[in-house]
Amino acid sequence: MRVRVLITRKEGLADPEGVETHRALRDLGYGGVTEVHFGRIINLSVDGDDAVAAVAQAEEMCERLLANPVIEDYSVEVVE
Amino acid sequence: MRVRVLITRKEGLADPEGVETHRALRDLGYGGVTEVHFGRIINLSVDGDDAVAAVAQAEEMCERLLANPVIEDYSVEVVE
Amino acid sequence: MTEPAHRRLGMTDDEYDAVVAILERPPEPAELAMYSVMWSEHCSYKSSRAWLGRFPTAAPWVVVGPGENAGVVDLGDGWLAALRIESHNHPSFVEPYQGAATGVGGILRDIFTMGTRPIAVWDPIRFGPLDEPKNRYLMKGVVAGIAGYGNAVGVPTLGGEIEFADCYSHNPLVNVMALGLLRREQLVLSAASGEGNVAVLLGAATGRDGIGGASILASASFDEASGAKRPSVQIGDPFEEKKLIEACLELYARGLVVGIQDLGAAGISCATSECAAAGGMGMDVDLDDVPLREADMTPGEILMSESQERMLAIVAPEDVDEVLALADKWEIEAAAIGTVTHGGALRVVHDGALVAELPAASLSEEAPLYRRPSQQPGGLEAAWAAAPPLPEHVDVGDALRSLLDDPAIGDRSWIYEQYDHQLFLNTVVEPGHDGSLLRIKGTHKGLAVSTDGDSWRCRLDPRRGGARIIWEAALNVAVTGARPYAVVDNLNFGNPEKPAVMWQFRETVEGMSEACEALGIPVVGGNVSFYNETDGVDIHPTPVVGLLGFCDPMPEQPPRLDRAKEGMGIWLLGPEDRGDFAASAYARTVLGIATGRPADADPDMGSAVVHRTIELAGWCPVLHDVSLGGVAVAVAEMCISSGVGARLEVDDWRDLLNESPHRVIAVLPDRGDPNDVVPIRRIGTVGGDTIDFGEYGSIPLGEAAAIWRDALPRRLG
Amino acid sequence: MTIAVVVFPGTNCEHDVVHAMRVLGADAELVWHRDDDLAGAAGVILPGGFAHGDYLRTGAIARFSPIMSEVRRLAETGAPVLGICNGFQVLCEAGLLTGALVANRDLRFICRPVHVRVESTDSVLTAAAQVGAVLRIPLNSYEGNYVAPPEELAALEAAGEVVLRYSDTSGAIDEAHNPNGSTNNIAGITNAASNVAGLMPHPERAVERILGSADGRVLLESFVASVRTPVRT
Ligand SMILES: Nc1ncnc2c1ncn2[C@@H]1O[C@H](COP(=O)(O)OP(=O)(O)O)[C@@H](O)[C@H]1O
Ligand SMILES: [Mg+2]
Repeated sequence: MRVRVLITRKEGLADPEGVETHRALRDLGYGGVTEVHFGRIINLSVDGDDAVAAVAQAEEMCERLLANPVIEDYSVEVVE
Repeated sequence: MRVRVLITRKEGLADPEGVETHRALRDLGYGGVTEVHFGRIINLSVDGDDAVAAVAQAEEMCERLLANPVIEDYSVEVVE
Repeated sequence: MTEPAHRRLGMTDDEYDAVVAILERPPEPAELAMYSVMWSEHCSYKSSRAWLGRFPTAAPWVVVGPGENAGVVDLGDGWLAALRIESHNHPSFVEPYQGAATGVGGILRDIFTMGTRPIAVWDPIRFGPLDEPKNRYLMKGVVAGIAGYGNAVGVPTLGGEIEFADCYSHNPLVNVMALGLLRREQLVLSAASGEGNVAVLLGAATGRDGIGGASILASASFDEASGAKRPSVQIGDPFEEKKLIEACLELYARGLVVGIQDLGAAGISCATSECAAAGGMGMDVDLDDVPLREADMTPGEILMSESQERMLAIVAPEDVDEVLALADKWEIEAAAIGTVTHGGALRVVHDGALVAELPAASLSEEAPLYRRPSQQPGGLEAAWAAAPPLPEHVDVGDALRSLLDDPAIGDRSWIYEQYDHQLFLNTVVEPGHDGSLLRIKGTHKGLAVSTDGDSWRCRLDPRRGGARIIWEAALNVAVTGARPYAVVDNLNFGNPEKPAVMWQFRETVEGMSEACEALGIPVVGGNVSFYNETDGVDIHPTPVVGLLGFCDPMPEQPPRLDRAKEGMGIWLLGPEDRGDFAASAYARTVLGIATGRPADADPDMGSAVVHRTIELAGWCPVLHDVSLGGVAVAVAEMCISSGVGARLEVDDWRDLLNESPHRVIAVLPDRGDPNDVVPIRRIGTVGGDTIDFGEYGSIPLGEAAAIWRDALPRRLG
Repeated sequence: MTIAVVVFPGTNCEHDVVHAMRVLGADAELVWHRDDDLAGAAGVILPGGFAHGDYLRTGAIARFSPIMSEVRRLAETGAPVLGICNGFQVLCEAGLLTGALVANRDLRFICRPVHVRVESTDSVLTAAAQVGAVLRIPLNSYEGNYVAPPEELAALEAAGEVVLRYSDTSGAIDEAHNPNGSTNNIAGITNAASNVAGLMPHPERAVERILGSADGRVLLESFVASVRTPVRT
């Protein structure tokens, strides 16, 4: 089954990439954009079809490797 | 309103982050992981509350700037 | 009842009383915040100041000594060099990538504050043993952070230094040194002169980054408690810093800057008060004009924020518009936040209300000064007495198999190939040699730099160890043909409230000072990092030096490790000592013993060897100073780089593995060194495809190379 | 002025390129990315660095700078345009060259001399070189891993528009001497009209022996020569 991990920077921490991309969008005329925040997505395909187990395992992977808990938050979603 | 843009590498094109992370996950004992693909999340806050318009605009931003159509696919989701 | 505010901010009751005495009233919250950070160990050097005065700081070529953002020395013909070193130890433990990245950003600002573009960075770093996953994670993160920031900001990293020891497992050391090159007329200082001049804040918006970082992270021990106190992690933005550098350089070029100060520890508090105090002036600051990244920040937070990539420029009122326009061109934010005033008072307004009013100078000049008790640690004599027991006979080939695999000896290219070390087209001798050598375009001048530390020797004898790192650094630049010219030091120590740590500190300063005096070189700057202690365990006393060497003219073909050729003679320049095994790589790595007493430096011999080495650099294809692993490792490194073996003939294996100071391997194409002021003797010949020690064994060149090259990759992947 | 060296915010090799041009006796001048006028330049170099911090995607934001429409216009006249490292990435993003550059195979920044073999002399970058010549030139990038969709890659190869490949010292091309995972060891390419070229290694870092290698000269000399004798199309 397929699980997706969404990783974003913690609230309040600087997001230089978001800031510069926001500037670029404004230059392109998208004045209606008020905030831009960057994150990473990691799509995982895992054996088995126990969604609960898959999510639990993905969360463990985030704690151990995929996310940096000091500066990032993560969430896990089952895709199908 | 908030819109989430997901950008991933096109199938079949090199995804070094995915490959490297897959290897690391296997080293950590997650043998059940069969595929790992990396992508970027760009969370946008935009004025107005017309979801359809917001998505259309975000898709246009992807075509013009946020994604590189040569090597990337993108999708847009309304968050709330 | 709850703890009083000043204690929560790491301030003692006595210090609080001192503040009350200065203000003649209890401080307002914002004022207390400012004193607590500015009087912290990190910003005020309250435990070290009394002893740093011991350093020799004078020389005819010193233009700016300790006290400014960077030291500056004269290179002749109107050229100056600016140098500085800083530590970012605790932040790098909290978040290795960002901690190291922001460390680079900070040291670069210290250089371009002086009026010029930084042209190179060095990174002396220390970690726990790499068999620990956490230590591997820390090292990979730190190296990636230095690369990620340094490469993107557009300043090459020309080398560094690395050590491993258990004491660094919970307290890695990340020191960064930077070098700038400028014309005399470019020099800018921080003083804010001229009543009515305007303080313009340039660069990134101010957020809650590292609130209290300086006082709390770097001025208190790192135990569980501080986990709770963690300031929010500072995120480095090399792109913002790059724009800031270009903007400042153009401001200087147009003569728009009266004085300038970078924002580092203690942010706006530090920059505004230091600028004002340096000029004997005061300043009115309006926090409502500070561009904020997060709304609803308190005055104290805005004053203490350590948001990166910010500078405070003092400009004449009539120039403000031009300054703002220039900032706009470089796409950085700029805001006039203050005015220089008479009378020395720093007044801070927020929401129209006065939130702080204090004597600007009191934040720095009236900071507490402690002469903390110091006492030699117990058990040191016992350690000195326990010299490593040496075998009768040693197979040096086998010893090399372990030594070349020591991550502190093996090939460092895993690290420096992640750093741009060529930008600006100055790099004549790149990392991987002893000292790095830079040319100064359009002249015949060259600058060499080596960063060195030796915590294992300093742990056994901080005075001798402190002296020897200066001597080693001196030889490292001498082999490029450069003469030792100036030093910056980074003193990384444990908890200064412990007499044993204070003793280590004072002994170190003494030893380093003696060596600098013998070499006739000034200390032009540095940094002290105390409280490198975790759960009561202090790190080794870890002084680190960055030594600048200068040559004019630069050798046409400077010696390199890869220039040895079949048939050339291998000579050993320096004293005949063979007894120095205390804390040697052989004793630690092969025998597993780190006791004994390191040999003392010999100032006369040391100076003679340095000077002779500089002369030899004019015509020797290879010069390599003997350090970790002794002659055996020095020769092996040369053989591996040159792709050719060697045969050594010595009459005692100890000649190959001992680490006594002041020795250099010289490869001479002909009959050797015509000069005999310094002892020099032939120890072998270049050639073949093995490194052969005669009766003391041998190792095939290919095997040696493979072990040496894989030492870091096999551990770090 | 003959050669314009474009400076984006975050560009950092501009002064090195100008220095190299001087060493080769050509004159080059810096042009700010917000300018919309190449002031009569006969050729353009987009130097290395981190335009806009490499944020979002390397080269992505730079391609919208006002100067880029001028670069495009000049390229269409057949004038020589060269992208080095980050400049190559910008040209790909701008669609002036095929493909894209992604993170190195080992996810580590690589700064070291590599060997490249000249595959074609039909470009402003290689005109003065010999096919098969092996050059030692510093690489300095995190995103130097060349990728392109299969059809475009096939077309590129078929048209002989790959001008440089990573190789060993003898010119042998294999995975062992592919520093960053680039498809087909591609280090440099040109466009169909062969007036626009891009490469990841830094030839400007290899024009003076004292810095380790002068192998970059032949490439930059090719470019300078083509600027002096433009092939208008
Ligand atoms: N160990 C030292 N040896 C010599 N000078 C030192 C030492 N530690 C600090 N200094 C000098 O004290 C001044 C203030 O240091 P610091 O507060 O770290 O500067 P900054 O505020 O720029 O970070 C600097 O000029 C520095 O060179
Ligand atoms: Mg400073």
